[in-house]
Amino acid sequence: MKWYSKMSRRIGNSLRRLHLDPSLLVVFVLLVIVLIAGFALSDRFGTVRNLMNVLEQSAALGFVSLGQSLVVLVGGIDLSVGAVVTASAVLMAAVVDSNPELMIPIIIVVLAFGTLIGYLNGYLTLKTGVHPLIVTIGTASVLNGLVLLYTLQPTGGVPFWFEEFAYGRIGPLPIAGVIMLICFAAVWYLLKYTTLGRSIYAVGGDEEAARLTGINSKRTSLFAYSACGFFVALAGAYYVSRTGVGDPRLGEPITLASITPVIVGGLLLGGGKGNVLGTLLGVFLISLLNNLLNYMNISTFIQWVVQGLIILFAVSIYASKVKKL
Amino acid sequence: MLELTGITKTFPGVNALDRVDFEAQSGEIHALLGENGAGKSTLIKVLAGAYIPDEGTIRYDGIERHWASPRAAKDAGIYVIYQELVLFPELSVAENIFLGRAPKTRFGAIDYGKMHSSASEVLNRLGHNLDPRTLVHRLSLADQQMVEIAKSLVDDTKLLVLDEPTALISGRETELLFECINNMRMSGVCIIYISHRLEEIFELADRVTVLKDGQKVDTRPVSELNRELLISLMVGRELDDIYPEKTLPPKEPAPVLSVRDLKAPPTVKNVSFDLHAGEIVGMAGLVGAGRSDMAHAIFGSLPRIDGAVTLSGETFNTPTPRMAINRGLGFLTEDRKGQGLLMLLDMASNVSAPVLREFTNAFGIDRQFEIQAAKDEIERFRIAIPSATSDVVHLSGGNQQKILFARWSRACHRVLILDEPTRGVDVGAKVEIYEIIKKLADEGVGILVISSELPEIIGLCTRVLVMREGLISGEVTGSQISETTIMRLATTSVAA
Amino acid sequence: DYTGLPRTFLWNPGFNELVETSEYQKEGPYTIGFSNASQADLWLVTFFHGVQWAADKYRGQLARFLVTDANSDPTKQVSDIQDLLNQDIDLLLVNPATADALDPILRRTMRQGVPVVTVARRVESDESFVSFVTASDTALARMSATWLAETLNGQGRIVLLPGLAGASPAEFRLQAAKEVFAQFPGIEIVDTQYTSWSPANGKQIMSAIIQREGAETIDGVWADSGLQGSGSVEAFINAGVSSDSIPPHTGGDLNRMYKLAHEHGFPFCGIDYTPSIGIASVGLALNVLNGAAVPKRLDVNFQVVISEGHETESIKADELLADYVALDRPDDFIMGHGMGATYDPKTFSVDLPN
Amino acid sequence: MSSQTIEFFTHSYLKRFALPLSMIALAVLATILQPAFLAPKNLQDIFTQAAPLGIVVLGQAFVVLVRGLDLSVASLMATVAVIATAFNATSNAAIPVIFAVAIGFSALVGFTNGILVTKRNVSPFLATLAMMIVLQGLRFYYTQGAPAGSLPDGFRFLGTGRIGGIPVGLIGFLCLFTLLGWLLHKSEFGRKVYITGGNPISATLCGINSDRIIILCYVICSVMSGIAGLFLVGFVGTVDNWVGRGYELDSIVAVVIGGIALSGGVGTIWGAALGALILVLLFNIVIILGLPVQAQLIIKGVIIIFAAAMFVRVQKV
Ligand SMILES: Nc1ncnc2c1ncn2[C@@H]1O[C@H](COP(=O)(O)OP(=O)(O)OP(=O)(O)O)[C@@H](O)[C@H]1O
Ligand SMILES: Nc1ncnc2c1ncn2[C@@H]1O[C@H](COP(=O)(O)OP(=O)(O)OP(=O)(O)O)[C@@H](O)[C@H]1O
Ligand SMILES: [Mg+2]
Ligand SMILES: [Mg+2]
Repeated sequence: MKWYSKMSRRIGNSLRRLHLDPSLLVVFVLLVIVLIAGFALSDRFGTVRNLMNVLEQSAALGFVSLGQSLVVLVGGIDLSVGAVVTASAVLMAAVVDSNPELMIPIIIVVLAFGTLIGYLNGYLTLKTGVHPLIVTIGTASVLNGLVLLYTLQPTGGVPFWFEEFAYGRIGPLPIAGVIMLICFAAVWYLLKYTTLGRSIYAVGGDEEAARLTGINSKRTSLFAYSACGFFVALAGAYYVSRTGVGDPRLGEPITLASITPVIVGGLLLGGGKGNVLGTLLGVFLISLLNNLLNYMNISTFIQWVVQGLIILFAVSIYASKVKKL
Repeated sequence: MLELTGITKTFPGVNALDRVDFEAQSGEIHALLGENGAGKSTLIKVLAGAYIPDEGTIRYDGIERHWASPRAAKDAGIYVIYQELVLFPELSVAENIFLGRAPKTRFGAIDYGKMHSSASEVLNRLGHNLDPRTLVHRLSLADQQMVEIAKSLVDDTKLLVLDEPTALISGRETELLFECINNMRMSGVCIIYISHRLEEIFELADRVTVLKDGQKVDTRPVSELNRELLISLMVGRELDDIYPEKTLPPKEPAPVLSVRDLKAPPTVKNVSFDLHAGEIVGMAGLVGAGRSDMAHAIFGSLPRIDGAVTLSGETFNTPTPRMAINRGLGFLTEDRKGQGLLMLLDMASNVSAPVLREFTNAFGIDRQFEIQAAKDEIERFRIAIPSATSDVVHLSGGNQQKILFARWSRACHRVLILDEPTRGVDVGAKVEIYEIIKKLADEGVGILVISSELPEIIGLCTRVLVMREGLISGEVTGSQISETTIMRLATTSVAA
Repeated sequence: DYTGLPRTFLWNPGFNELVETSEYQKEGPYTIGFSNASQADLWLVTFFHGVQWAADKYRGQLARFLVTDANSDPTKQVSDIQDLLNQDIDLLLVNPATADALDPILRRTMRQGVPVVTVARRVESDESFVSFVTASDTALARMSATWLAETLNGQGRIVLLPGLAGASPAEFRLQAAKEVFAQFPGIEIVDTQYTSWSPANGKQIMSAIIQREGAETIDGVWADSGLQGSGSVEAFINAGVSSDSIPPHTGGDLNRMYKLAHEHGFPFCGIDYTPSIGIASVGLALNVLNGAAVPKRLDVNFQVVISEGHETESIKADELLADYVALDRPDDFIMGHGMGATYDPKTFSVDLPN
Repeated sequence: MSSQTIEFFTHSYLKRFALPLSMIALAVLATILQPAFLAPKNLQDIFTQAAPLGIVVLGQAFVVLVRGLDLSVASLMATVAVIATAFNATSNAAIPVIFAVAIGFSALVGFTNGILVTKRNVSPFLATLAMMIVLQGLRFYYTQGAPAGSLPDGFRFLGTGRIGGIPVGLIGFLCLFTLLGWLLHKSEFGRKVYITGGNPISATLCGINSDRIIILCYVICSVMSGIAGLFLVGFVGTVDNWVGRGYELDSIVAVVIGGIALSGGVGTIWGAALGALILVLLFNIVIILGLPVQAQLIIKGVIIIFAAAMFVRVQKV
């Protein structure tokens, strides 16, 4: 234990000198380990085809985790993402089913809908002062109820061409994966090079201080929550194109799953620290791990254990704050 | 320039400001004085748009203003350096300085290159060399304060407010700061300056406004004032002698605390000293000299790589706070709110925290006993608090500090390390705290006072250790104790 | 197990075409990919064991038998299928996590020339699979509902306890049962509550209904499975209802349900949604690869278990409760597994080539 | 002086009685809507069902008080249920052994959570989420998805029995409530919990080993979950791999509704217990009113936000 702490502290110190976040390196190294293991264990893992598949498969988790990252950066958390994915998917599939010509407008409506729910989450959090964890559990419950009120079964459908969003390729590159990467790049740029982006860090770091500095912290928080809703709705649209229907139970697993890449990628619950690059690496780590475990044809149950342990390993190898006291 | 009339602001249960009038002009330094809790910071926040006043009007630049947010006031040229640092620890120095107003490239993106060079330039003007890329949480409090001050120099500021800017810095930094402030005054900026250090007021200010219990007492030119007058305006009574009389304790052969070759890098390089029962020893030094870290290392709350601490003849190499407390060593830290008080608990629980065991019987904590003990302490230290079960959040700084004195003097009878015991405490409370320190020493407690206020060290201590860059650079005793001897040891490097 | 005539096939009003599979014919040994929906409950586990058991039986024809598990998440299942395809499987056997969500990926699989056999749940469009192996939810629910209505002589207040809201088997069964009850004007449906196929939920929900309505006013309980049905029986017992006053119940699958019915003697009709469809699906899949014609829809037969003396005019027992109940097996044993008398889920294990 | 008096009333009384009052209001509402609500049988049912959740909430309260969060509670409950049945015991003599093993295992899980959170600085959210997944995997691996085995009859008594008309579950809950109430509000350890939750740095400087306190809180939470798992398996009669599913979020919601701040250091065990009771009452009311599952979800969501918001308001008064 002792050498372990010492090592990680020493690595941390040297990275700090390079202005690199050590937790980022940890995910990166784990990612490399998974890749090497993949190459060694299966001759089909390392193919371009498979890696492109993984990129395609990681799109949904990518979109949602990206949204989640923004909320986490302003010091919040969103446990309604699963419900929003579901609601936007059902909404989209239901409307388009009978009016396929409305495809493009409905995409816009769905993204607006997600943004609105995100905004509502933010608004309720700011207005009531209730912890976002609780607020979003509440909105999730309401949304799930509403969706199930509308339909208990997978419903609706989309025109075939829309499946290209989920399955289409430009050359070898999956469209969905590329869109996800573009979204990440856009958010990364926003966070790094715009005043709004820097404000997000400030608000997450210390809300009152941000206000005193002249930042409109409410508007910044609302932006983060709304943007989260936007990306989550995008994930909903992706799911519709991938499954062809609006499924009222679709989003459930992604709620907790979306937090993992965020924290593994070095963001701090509580806000103000981290980088969406880390989240992206986290998303890749989880997706590749899933893929690799599928290839190894081992029992799902063992897969769970392995996943849990790797997550723990990823976040505990580098104890993020060396306690001063 | 600025005119506040009839400003009233109440918080639940507190009337923080009561019909206060205040006025300041371009090109003047207007000092705002008052005891802790007098309402100075509240007044500042009202004029800067951070609080909306219940009543009263703000005229600024000839126009009546109703600030919607701090942003609005800032856009109008009002810049405030708040008492509690308004910094973002996870952002870099440059980003903190330029937050919300960063230089942009042609494409509207933040221009980091330009931002870093401007930040360096601003810091240089304050005589401070910091890498603008460093994350702020890696800086010492003093450096953070300098960043805070640098922020004010960037904008086109017309009204600058500084709320206790020198509480965390000392010596050379203070001088440079004063130089900057004076320059700004020359260029017509209106400056409102708050400090508990009266010397600074006389050095800097043109006029002084004194607040007391949320009401304005008076506004006068500095030239009409002297120290005694000022103090009596602030506390409403005369204070003839601030410091208690120095007495030397009977010298015992064995020190009660002895520190040998203590090393806790990077701040504490090698420290050795002795402390005897009943002694009041000062520990002086520039900010960042490593005094606080040294205290933490002795107390066991900061890991050290080498060195031995001997407490009443018992030596240990890896102490923990628990061991220190059990052997009678108490430590009152410099960060009252962050490292001292338990804001969510009542006063009695605050006092009993380090020695809960004493208050525990077979049925758990003996609440009656605990409250009784707290009552005794309230009496002993004359703490102004409604009852032993009141919250401590809303107390003034002085009373909060007294509660910590009660806690540590009750728990530890051999040695007390006091880190900045009067930081942010008003004059009235200061005097009482000096008396407490003296009384404890007379009871036989060895006391180490770490302070950045030289007058305090000089007035209080019979022996002064000076620390510089993690080393003890010297020791002065008795009549040799003076500002010049101490400052020389604190600034020049020790001969090898 | 039921050995009579293929009855649901006989009852099904639609035609069941035979699918020509010569285009999929291949030389063995084969690589088959099995994308499982989940192993989250006992039925699914038993079903999965059936698939493995059958694969073991035919292992001579198999080069590799690859398995993935989607953990009830249809979107993960899409990825799983992609991962399987990437390993060059000759045929995809899939238990879809939901009825519709896999349509696009399975259509794509078929277009790539990889035949798809779905089991337990089908997907929407016919072009997305070669054949579908199932037991009829509709027939199951119609039979049990008819039994309950006839047992009550078409008169009475009943409670419906369907499974998981939104899951297609639950919805099909509920719909079919309602069709039947609608034929009996004297039957009043007091309440319909989803139970997520959980004994605990069944018990909690029925307890609350008993409190509200009074135990004696409930004349019958239709549950689509014994998973929640057993919870309902427990709720009556807990409410102090004596054995002979427990109203008629339906619901199979779970041995505990059979045990409770056996012990307390209330009128009971259990029809297992037999997990042995998994076994049948592997056989069919090999037929596809051998180029033999297969039915578009293969309905595996189930059998009707009724407690002694409670057969009705239209619904007769294939086996009586006393003969069927497995008193020596644990409560949570799933019936109708088709793997022989020695099958024990705790110790079941096969090692398949992969 | 008078303003102080008013403040005293609005502040502490509202704070103290808001929860019980809203609970009574809920109960009155339920009775008006459906008189069967007050039937002793229904009340017995409510308490029988409330017991496992209530026990988990007691544990969760400790963790939240030290600024933590435990998402592994439900997974642990199911795992303990599986362990309990794995003995295949039929004689009641095995009950103490089963209890000891279950509690020992739970304590180990809690200890691991605590170590991860304190010594490795892992965010409680992720540490316990990963623990949830690991436990799930181990449990399924062990049972191969098919938990089997049986419980001694005594367990059914725990879950469904009554002593003098009072559900055993309720008695168990009250015992644990008293014990933990003493621990939290009267003992030295409890005071240290509040000190650590309120300001961990101050706690360290007061000689409190805050890591140890936090670890102990996780252990308490896990042990409570384990005990709750035993009660629940007794109530349901069979084990399935998902016993207690949903309790992780429900227990956190209950704790917050009950006035324990997620930022730590504030709140009482009374609040936690009342929060749990309010949640269970709410579930019972929607069921007893015969509302469909959709309405349950919607009402639950609205009430969660509303109740929590009310509490924040009251605290601010
Ligand atoms: N946010 C708040 N809520 C409640 N009371 C407050 C708040 N801010 C200040 N007060 C109270 O208002 C009074 C004035 O406080 P203020 O901070 O303005 O004093 P100050 O003169 O700046 O004191 P110091 O010298 O300690 O900084 C004090 O009694 C304080 O407790
Ligand atoms: N060489 C250094 N490397 C890194 N940090 C340093 C270094 N020197 C000083 N510091 C910073 O300064 C602090 C040491 O100052 P410390 O607080 O111990 O000094 P002090 O003399 O008590 O000053 P203060 O008046 O601020 O309390 C450390 O916490 C550290 O953050
Ligand atoms: Mg102030
Ligand atoms: Mg210091």
